[in-house]
Amino acid sequence: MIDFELSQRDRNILDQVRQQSLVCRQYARHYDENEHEFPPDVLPEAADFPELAGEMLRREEGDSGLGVLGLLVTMGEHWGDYSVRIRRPKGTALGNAALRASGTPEQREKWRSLTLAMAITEPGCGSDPSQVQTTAVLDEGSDEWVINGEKIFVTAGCRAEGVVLWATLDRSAGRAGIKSFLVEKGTPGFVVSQKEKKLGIRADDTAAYVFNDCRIPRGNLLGGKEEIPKAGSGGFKGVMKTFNMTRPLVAAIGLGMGEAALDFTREHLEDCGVDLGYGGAASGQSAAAEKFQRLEAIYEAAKLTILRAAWLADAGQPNNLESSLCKAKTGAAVREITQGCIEILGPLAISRDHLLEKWFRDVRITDIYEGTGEIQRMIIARTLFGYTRADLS
Amino acid sequence: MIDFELSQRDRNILDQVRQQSLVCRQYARHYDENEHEFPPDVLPEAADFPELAGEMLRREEGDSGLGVLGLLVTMGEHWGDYSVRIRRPKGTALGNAALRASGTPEQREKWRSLTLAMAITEPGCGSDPSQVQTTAVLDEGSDEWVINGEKIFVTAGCRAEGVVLWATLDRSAGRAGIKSFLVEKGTPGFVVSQKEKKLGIRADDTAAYVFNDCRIPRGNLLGGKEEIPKAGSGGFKGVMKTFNMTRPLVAAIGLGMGEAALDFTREHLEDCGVDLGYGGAASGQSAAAEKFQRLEAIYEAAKLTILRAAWLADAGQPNNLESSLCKAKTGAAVREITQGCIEILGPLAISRDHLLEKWFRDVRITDIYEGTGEIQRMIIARTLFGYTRADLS
Amino acid sequence: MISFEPSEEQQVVREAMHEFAEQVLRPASREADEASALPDAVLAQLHELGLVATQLPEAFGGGGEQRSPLTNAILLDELAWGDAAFAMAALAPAAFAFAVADQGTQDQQAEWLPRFCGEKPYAAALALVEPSPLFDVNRLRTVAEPKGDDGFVLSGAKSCVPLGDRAEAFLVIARNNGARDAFILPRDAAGLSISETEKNLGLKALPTVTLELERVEVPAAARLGGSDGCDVQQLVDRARVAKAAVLTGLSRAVLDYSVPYAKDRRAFDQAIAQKQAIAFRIADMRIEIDAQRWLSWKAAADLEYGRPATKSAHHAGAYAAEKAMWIADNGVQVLGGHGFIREHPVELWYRNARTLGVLEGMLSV
Amino acid sequence: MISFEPSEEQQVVREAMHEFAEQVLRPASREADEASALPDAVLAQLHELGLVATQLPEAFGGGGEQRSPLTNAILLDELAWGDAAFAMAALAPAAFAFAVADQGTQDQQAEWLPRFCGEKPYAAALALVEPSPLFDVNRLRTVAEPKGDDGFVLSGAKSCVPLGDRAEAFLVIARNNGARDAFILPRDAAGLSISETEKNLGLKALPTVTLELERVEVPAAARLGGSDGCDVQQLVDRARVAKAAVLTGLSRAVLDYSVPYAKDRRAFDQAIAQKQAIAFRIADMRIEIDAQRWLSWKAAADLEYGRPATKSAHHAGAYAAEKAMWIADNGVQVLGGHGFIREHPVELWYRNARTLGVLEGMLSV
Repeated sequence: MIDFELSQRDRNILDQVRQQSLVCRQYARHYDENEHEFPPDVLPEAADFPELAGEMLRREEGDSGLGVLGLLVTMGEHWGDYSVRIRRPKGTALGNAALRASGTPEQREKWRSLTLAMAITEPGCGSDPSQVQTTAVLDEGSDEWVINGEKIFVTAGCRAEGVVLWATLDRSAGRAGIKSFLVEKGTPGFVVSQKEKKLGIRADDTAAYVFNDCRIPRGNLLGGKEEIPKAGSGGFKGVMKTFNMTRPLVAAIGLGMGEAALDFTREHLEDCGVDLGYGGAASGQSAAAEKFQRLEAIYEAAKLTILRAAWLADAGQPNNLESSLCKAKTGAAVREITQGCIEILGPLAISRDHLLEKWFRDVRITDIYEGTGEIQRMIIARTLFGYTRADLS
Repeated sequence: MIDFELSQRDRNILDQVRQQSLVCRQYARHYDENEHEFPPDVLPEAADFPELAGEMLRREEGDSGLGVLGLLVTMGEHWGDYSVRIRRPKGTALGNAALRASGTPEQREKWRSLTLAMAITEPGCGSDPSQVQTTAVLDEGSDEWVINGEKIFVTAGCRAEGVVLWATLDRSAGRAGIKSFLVEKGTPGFVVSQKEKKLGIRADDTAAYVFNDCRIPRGNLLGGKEEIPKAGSGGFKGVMKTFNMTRPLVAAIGLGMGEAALDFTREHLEDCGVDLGYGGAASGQSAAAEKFQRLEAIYEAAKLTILRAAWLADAGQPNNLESSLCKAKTGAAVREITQGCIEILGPLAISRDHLLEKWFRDVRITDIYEGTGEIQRMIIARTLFGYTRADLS
Repeated sequence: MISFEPSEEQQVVREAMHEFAEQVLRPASREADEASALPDAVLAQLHELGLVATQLPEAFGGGGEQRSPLTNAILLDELAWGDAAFAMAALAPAAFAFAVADQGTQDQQAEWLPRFCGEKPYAAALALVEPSPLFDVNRLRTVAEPKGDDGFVLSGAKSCVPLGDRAEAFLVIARNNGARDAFILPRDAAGLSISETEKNLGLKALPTVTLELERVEVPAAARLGGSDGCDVQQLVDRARVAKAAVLTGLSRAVLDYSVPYAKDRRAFDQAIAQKQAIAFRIADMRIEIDAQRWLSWKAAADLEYGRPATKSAHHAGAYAAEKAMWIADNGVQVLGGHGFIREHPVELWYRNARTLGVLEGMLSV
Repeated sequence: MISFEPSEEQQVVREAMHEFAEQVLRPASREADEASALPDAVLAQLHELGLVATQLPEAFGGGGEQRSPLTNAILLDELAWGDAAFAMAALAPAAFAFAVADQGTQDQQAEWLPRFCGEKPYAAALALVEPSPLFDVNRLRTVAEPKGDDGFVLSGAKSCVPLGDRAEAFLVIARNNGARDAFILPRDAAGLSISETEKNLGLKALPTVTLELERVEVPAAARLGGSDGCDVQQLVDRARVAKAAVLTGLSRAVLDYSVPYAKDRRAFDQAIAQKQAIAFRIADMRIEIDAQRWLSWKAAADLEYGRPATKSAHHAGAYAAEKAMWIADNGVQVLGGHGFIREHPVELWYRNARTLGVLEGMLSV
């Protein structure tokens, strides 16, 4: 049955997330202005808030699916702040998602307590992950992989205790030669070479890595399959599959901040006595009200596309297209929403006394990481046309 | 000296054009609703209006250049109607422009009194004129060209007395093999196969031609150069050069109708008591006023880019980039302006009792003919990047 | 719970309507537009679907099915994929019938609802739009003045009234002492003059008229809901959701036509679908069609489950109007010159999108 | 006559300013933004250009050159290409000085103008913006009440006052009996409190402050233009044209950075400049930069030749604000991840474009 209303239980969970987020928000400015500091893994206020994981996992009749709820919780958390959390559980970084998706049971068991970053991008390749230049060469004598190369834009790269990185076994094999490897911090030859200074999401560290004859055990090849599949046999698709999980997540992260921007703006409009009635014609409104309502509709639209992707996953249906769709939609939506909220409120909105300008900066990453908006549109178009990579790139 | 104000003489000319246009406008709906009829070459009211050509050609100190004035006159004429004119002089169709640009002196003299259409597009090639399939084969015996092929989207193709068409001497030579030929109506083997039914500009006939072993004198090759230049030697560029003249013209045609839409909308807004003061902040306005002002600014911006291209031509400076720029800008601008005017005015605007809905339909061709917006952007981007056709297509 | 799962019945309806749209509506679309006329045969077949009657109470001859705004949104989406004017012709009477069913007095229901359940199509329409620039449903110029205790006098004008050429009754929305009310007006009411069929930019197969109300006297019983009056905003909300669904179907028609066209059409040695400028635009069409549909479903669900729907209906309607216009406009651009000629349907969708986008209150879900 | 031909002098100015922007402003831009501080050395060099003084009358120590809004638009475009915050620091005092030169009484000119013609930079600023949401120059909250015959009492607050950390005087715009007026206020006026430097999203190198005016008493002679008052809209118009010029230069900086980046950067075996999605976006940047510039020239010409300029200045300012935002946003997208890090200047331009876009009345031409 089509419905878009949450059960009371789910609403309670999200209310509690909001309560936590209001606390986190008090720290938001500090870690934005002091980007060399990491937010603590546990805030002093944590004792006041129960753990929600159990409630979330216990799904009852009438509750939404875990995927749907998870994305709503993610939105609610980021409505507070991008990086600050009441508690930051171990093992919830992007590399952990890859470990869960592609690791062998032994690997999952062994590393699940580590926070794992994900290192894909290199200085020479941005949106084209198949151009990976980092190499992994097997030293049969020592049964070790020897890694050489550079990685950039590693999210949580400083804070993480290990990294899942993409390296090629054989450059001539193209995409098929690319494998994922797990490297723990402290391994000789693995250096965090830089922490990036960024436009937004400053409390979330973004690192650059250098691997210089870095040796890791043979068992650290994620999934364990050392052979190079024939070109076009879909081996690379497995590597890419992680993205179907992370794209709606990343969209939800951005949209949570977009929602915060709308809420802030609505409050000020109401204070100014701007009528936000929805009954009349658009042209009959004040320009501020009409613009705001338009942004609100964009927000609702993006949210529904995210929920759709999550609902498909919960229902066990393929959501490759919808994952790209919600990511592309949201990446554009949050740019428009935050730019528009500032435009509506005027000079007040550019002050760092308020968080709106921070949300404007923070959300800008949404259309860039985990595949730019352009990459998502490429995936959508290929699906619509039944095209391969060779047909459209 | 930078200036954007017209001399009194030029203003007078444009005022008279407007007066004529108000008369033409009375016929606009009739020829829209009766697309099988052609507007007369001379309207009954013509006697009331002097010829303006002499005034236009006589440029005095302080007057704008002829190119600039010509485009403003074109805007003013189309502010009245796309097709109806007080007097329609012979020899003012697109093929005549090509004749003037590329014909030998003898050819220009011989055909200048004919109204010449221009036939480029074929059923299989749209925005890529180099894919011309129509052939011209020289019959050395009779000293005649034998033409075979089909042409579509020939503007004024029914009304014209002849046509300048593109045909290839040698398909294997690619763009270099393409030449322009002049074919008069009535030549055996030349058939007007169809008059298109269109969204807009319905009084302007758009024809399809079929050439079936159509024989024309050897001297009808425009410019007279029968040899095929080496690939890349710029022979095709000569053929393309006509567009640098016609693109700003076509932009001005569209924008004249866009201006009509804005004037109509402004009048109704003022009747409704909407304050169009420009002093305050955008958000402080009514939504209708703010939207209208935005469309007005888009109009002004497009107009200035057109004038810029014309001014460069008047000044004898290259305007290839600016011709594409003003065409791209205006093609998008008139879509936005007419769509937006209807949105602002609401249900009233969709009635065929008013001309706004006609302008909405008529202007839609602007971003399509004489090179789509996409083609213009390709030209602009190639210029910015210093790219050839091989680098970006 | 959040769920995008249509019921089995909704899936059946969707498939049936799609087939009908493809086999009946699409083939008749161009000719009806060129003739500016609604073919009787099409109208009869639309009536046979029983879209209105099945959702009216059994007591009045209807099918007695629970009315479902969600199902109606789904079916309008499909019908409009075939042709938006036909879809609107099918559901325009619903704006009258559903309003009476939802908000009419017992007497009003007994008098009017059976007429919609007959074998022949019964035409009736909501008359909301007015022929003034900047029309705003919140600032109506049509006025109802009480006339003693036993009636009202209606004055004003209404335009874009669908099926007005044949409608036997109109539900006229008017200002009544600061609030808004709806009044049932038979076609032959004294003082009511009905124009020739309006000539519009698009939706040309849907006959619309202008009503001039010159001190039209109606009895108190003509006021929808009787002495309590009715909730006009609810009619507007339902109409907006219906409009959003129609625009979604129209948008989808453009996409479905653009995809094979772009794959077939070649330029610069490739299919134009292989050019990012075209491919990404078509991807954006797909994105915005989903967005439109989920917004209309959200608002329909709010109506279906009796939640406040004014805001969600506003969003759905406004968003669909903007995006359908964008999609149709870009459909024309994808086809280039072929988008401008009437051999292809895209120019028709372009006109329909702009037309429907500025209309209000012609349908219901 | 329509002409886009800059005078020889304007061409010389343009080239000189471009060189200055390239050699002095651009290299100092990032550090000043990170430090949120205007480097004294840069300010001194900007002052040496004499942009304000040369355009003030000789009688008051100025260069006596005819003021040219067109030339000022051209030079602001170039300076802002180097760095918008520096460009604004250079021309912010002009908003005070030019206003006094144009609309001040003889006494006001004699008192204030010589200060702008000295060897050291003299800081003064227009105080127009107010710290309320939906700030509108037509609905000021700062009020001037007449106090007997000999003065006014000013109450209210002003924010985003440029160079306010060091300005020795402010030209405060206030409502005065329904109309608007400007009042000259020395920094040490009783009742005037000046905040710490504001922390803003962008233009961080430009120090701005908030002024709190708590019943600040000023003599009648402080009213710009004396008993006639002044035309505040003209100050706003001049500021809008200046803002449009700055946004044009900022937009051009983004384009000039994006072009070589897109040619160098490779993905899927090609330079990203060879992808239509990137190439066409960059073409659109070029289109909209021309559009911005001609609109600002048009408005500047209206001011220069004494024609009504409120409409053209509104268009120039509003259009540039929208398009510069779009261009900077797309500059970030062209660079992808590199657009998000502070190693490249594009994120700075993104912040500056959004910041400047919502500001009013900080500059003059």
